[in-house]
Amino acid sequence: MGSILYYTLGAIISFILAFTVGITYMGLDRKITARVQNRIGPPWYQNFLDVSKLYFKKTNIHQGIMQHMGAAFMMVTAVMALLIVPIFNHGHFFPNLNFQGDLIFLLYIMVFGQLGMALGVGQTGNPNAAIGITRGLSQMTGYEIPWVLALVALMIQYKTTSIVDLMNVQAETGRWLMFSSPFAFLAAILAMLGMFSHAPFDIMVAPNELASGPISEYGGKYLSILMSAGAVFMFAKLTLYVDLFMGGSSNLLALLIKTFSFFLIPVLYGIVSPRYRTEQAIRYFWGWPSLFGLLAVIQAVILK
Amino acid sequence: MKEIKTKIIERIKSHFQDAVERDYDYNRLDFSVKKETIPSILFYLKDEMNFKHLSHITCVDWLEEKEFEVVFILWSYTDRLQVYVRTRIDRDHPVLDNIDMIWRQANTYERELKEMYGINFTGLEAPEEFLLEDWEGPPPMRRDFDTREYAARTYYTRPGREDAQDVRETIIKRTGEELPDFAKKYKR
Amino acid sequence: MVFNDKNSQKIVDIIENYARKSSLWILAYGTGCGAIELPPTVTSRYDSERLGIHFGATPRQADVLLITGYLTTKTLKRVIRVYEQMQDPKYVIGFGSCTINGGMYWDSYNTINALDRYLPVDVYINGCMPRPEAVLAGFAKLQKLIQAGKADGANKYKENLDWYRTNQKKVIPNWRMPEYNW
Amino acid sequence: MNMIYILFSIFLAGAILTWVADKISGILRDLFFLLTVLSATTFFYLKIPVGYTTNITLAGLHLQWGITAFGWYFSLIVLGLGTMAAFYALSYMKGKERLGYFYFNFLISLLSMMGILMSRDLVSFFIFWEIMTWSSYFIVIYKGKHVQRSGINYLLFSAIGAYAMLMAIVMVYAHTQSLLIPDMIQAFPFFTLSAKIWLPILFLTAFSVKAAMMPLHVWAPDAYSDSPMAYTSVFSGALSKMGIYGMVLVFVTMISYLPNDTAFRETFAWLGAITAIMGTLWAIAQDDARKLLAWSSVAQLGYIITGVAIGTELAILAALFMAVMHALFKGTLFLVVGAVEKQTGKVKFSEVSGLIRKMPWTFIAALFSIITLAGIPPLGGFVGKWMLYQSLISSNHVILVVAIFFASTAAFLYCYKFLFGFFLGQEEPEIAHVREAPLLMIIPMLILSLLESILGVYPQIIFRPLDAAMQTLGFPATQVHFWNTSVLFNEWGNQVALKPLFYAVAGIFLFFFLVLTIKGWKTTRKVSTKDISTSGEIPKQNENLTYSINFYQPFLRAVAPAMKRRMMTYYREIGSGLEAFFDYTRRLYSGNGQTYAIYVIIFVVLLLLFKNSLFS
Repeated sequence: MGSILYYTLGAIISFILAFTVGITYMGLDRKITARVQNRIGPPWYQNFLDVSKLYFKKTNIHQGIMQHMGAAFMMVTAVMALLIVPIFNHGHFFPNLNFQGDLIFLLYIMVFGQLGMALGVGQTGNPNAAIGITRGLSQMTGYEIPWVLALVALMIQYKTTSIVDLMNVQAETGRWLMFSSPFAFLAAILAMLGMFSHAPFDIMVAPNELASGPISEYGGKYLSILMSAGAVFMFAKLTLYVDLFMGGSSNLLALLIKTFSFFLIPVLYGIVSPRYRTEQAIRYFWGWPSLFGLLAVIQAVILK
Repeated sequence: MKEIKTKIIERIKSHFQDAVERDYDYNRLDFSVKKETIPSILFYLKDEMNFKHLSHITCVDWLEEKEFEVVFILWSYTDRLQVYVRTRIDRDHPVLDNIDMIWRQANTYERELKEMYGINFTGLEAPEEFLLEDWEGPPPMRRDFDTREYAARTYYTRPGREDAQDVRETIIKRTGEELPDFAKKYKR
Repeated sequence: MVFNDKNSQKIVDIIENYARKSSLWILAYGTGCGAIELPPTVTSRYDSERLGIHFGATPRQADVLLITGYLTTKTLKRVIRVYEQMQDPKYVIGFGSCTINGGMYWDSYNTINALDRYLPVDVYINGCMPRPEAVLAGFAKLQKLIQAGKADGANKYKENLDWYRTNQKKVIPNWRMPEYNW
Repeated sequence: MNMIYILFSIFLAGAILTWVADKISGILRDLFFLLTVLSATTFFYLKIPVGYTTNITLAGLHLQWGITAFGWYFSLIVLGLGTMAAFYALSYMKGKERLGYFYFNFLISLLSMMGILMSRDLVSFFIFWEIMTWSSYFIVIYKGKHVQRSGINYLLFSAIGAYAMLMAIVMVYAHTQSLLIPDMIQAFPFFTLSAKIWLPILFLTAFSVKAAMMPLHVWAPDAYSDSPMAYTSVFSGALSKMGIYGMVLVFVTMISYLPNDTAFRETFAWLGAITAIMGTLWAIAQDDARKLLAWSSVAQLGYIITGVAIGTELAILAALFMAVMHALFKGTLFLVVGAVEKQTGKVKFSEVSGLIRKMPWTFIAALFSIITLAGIPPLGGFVGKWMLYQSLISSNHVILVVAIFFASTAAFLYCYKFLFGFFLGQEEPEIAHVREAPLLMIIPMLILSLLESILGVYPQIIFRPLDAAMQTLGFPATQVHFWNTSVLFNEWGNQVALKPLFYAVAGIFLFFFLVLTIKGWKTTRKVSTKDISTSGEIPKQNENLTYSINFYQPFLRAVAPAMKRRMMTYYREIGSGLEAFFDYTRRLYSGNGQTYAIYVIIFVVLLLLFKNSLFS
């Protein structure tokens, strides 16, 4: 009983942390974009205001039970990913469920919410939303290839599928995996661009073309929960990248610096990029990123 | 261009005796025909004379003569020449042959003319109302339709615009022109 | 949230209104000619995003309905539907003289002359067309109203629905709109 | 009295009685059908224990029937799915013609599958195999002339498999002078090298036809989609597993003794992976729900074949676990399509949408099965997927992992298409009259989908018989803790504890669901699917806005080069080539006595030449 309480408390604290950091990063994203475009831009806390405004909406509508649950599905994925990815080294903060931190489980639970969300979106009956979903799922088949290649390379080289073990490897050798497995790092970084569906790969939410795609019928509390889930999920993914390639982090400051530097990659790449069509995006991911992934696998097999 | 025009006029004249031509611009020709001739002359222009493109169908309301003048504007890509085909129809019973089997896009223009002027095209397929939704008044582009009176009757007018002037009166005041008789009837 | 205490309700109101006023999402529904003034308003020159004002894509997400110019009866029908699809609290800004008294289309057979007969307008912005400075001034006024809790056009609409409906049905004779269930 | 005789007699007598009863009364026929399935199932599980064998001598041949733990494991699929499909069939087939014919073949095909699992000798194995082929063929062509073509395709490929198996059996008999399977397995290491290579190839050809592996799969999509859905669920769920059953036996007992078994395994693993990828791609392109599921079956069997071919303990475990899961979810999905077909008369995604409010229970069954198919935790499909990936990774099949991963990521596309196409989207006036399927159809679907979710949290239920089966195959009974907990282990000691993860998922979901529901409960309202943001335009009642045509066009454009050629085209070319060849040969028979005289002379001359050159 005590352990359950402990984990629940840990889950709540890490959720609050992830929510705060994730929403702040989203605001910083807008700020950075504005500065690059020679604007002043919104304050860094703008997304807190957006989320709370949406949550304070007085009326809400939904088109059916699946849409009502869609946002909750998305939140499940975000929080589960957060609980499985170790936030700090050695689990001296709340270890949550990360004693099992299995990469394959993580890959699959990441899809859980997206499929649930897609079902919710499907029930709205809005054709734009369905088109957005088909684009998103198609794009997912694109970036999963380099991402899985990178992960498989790491798993084979270090003979483990656990995130914690990979972090321990980096602690023992004293070298971050981004230096000892550079190709896997490159492939994962390029896959990350698609995973965050930031600018060149944002055709699924194209606001002017698709009326914001999947979320076009979501408003009020539903959109608020979705935005929070997006923020938490983003933070979980950034932490995963830090854990895999930068050896995790031992204190909050290091965590923030490392995650933010990872966060800058899709943001800065996105600012200067136009938008890919879906099939172009898929072919992009099956080109150079997958080649880097293959190199990573070859390196892993040789060094094994 | 001169030769082309002459040739076209000759051929049209030989086929359609009622055509009256008018040549007043560099690359423009103008034929006035009876309304019964319209489909055949358009067919002829399209198939034999290479006027493949129907640019527009428009209408002029000759209120004083109680007639509508329907104008078909055609363009030839090979000769780079524009041809106007005009016909006059009775204003009280405006009926004309439907030509959307010659050009598919004529359907759109005809629907517009039907709604805006009340011209009936025989056999025109119009699935639903086109530009005017839920319109119950007379065709609004006819010159005897008083739009100001209609607007005042239908829409709430916010007070404070009573001094609004008719733009024609302003022009007359400035230039010293005479207002035509027919216009005086519809003066505001 | 239930607060019996009046003061705490006041505090909650202040927080909620602050969030609402600092994050105004415009519905990108361009009517008339005024929509062309919005690109300069949101891009680098005037940068409305620093005030939290940016475009929302669909009525479900948006807070502000901008009527950017004259409304024909045909467009009015769509605008009413879009307005009713938006979620409370929602605001309407009438934009340009056409929405105030018909502007240069005052005697046209198919444009309405006074927007506030058909939709509850919170703020009017004068001009033909208003420049982006004027647009931002209008938004600032709206923000003040929201913070003071006075921008309750949606409530007005709900309470006087019959009056609005009568006016709407007068200019849209063939009323085939789905019923608005609150 | 021999128990196995009784079991077969129950099936046979039941089938004949059902057929006869069809001439008398519909109720009697249904009763006999159901009684047969139920009594046979009950009899099998109560009276025939694992290890039961009986010897028969027939015309000088020594035959043996019996059940091993391995066969018993597969009998779970056959009888479990068979019973559910039988209940379903009563309601699904109501009002159709020639029901006696259908039920007769249904029962005979169940009998033949049980026969295959209980044959311990090659002759009865072959005979039951042929009975299975024929009975399923008769059901494929049940609908009449317009499905004749898919029936012929199916029979043709099955014939190729059967010839291959027959040749293999003859080879075995020539080597060992015995037809018993255990004898063959024992003697196999001492065969000549060519026999060692040819025997597995011939057997695998036979089995991969039934398991619809890539070059031999072309019959499957048509045959699966043309037979009545009540049988297709058995066809795709259980009958195709007979191929897997045989494959496992071949790979475990024969391939391991080959000197270069790695090449063999790699080839088959890659064939399986390619099957998975291409099946998935073709499934994505389908508009017909039955075709989509049929291609998806081909793809899913591809994973299983890969697992079997890799052949490590974890891989075989994964493959066998996935075989059960596939039977569960694909059986359910075909039943779902049948329910939709029965209630709306339509099977195409572009023709029907928005059924979720009309058929909620069917939707729930479909949802659970789709989640299982996609391998998303916390349902059962994930367990199989996890073990398969772990076995591939820990045995260093790097590129294979990525290929399989691509196939299962792309599988999300058709998973979503299935749910969206039928159940989500706009509610159209055409489906206003649609009601939920009859209770007799819903209950089997719900039971099957409930099993899927239970196995996701408590996979040890199925691991126990699986462990016994693995021991029969000669694997050591290790990892006892594996069977008693719901924790998955890989060979490096990494683990996934399913139970806490399941509770975490359920807890988080419930929490946020409650948060969403409680907030503004009174002001949250439900609107119709016509009330969507369409730039202010009001959709008319008969205006269908659901997006269902060219659903994954961008994706299909991206993978177009891979889908340019179809296997069927090659077969057609071979077919027309053969036809031309035979047409040419036919001309030899000119009907003219002189020509035949020349043939005789040429033949004699040739003989003489050969005799002189060869034997002089």
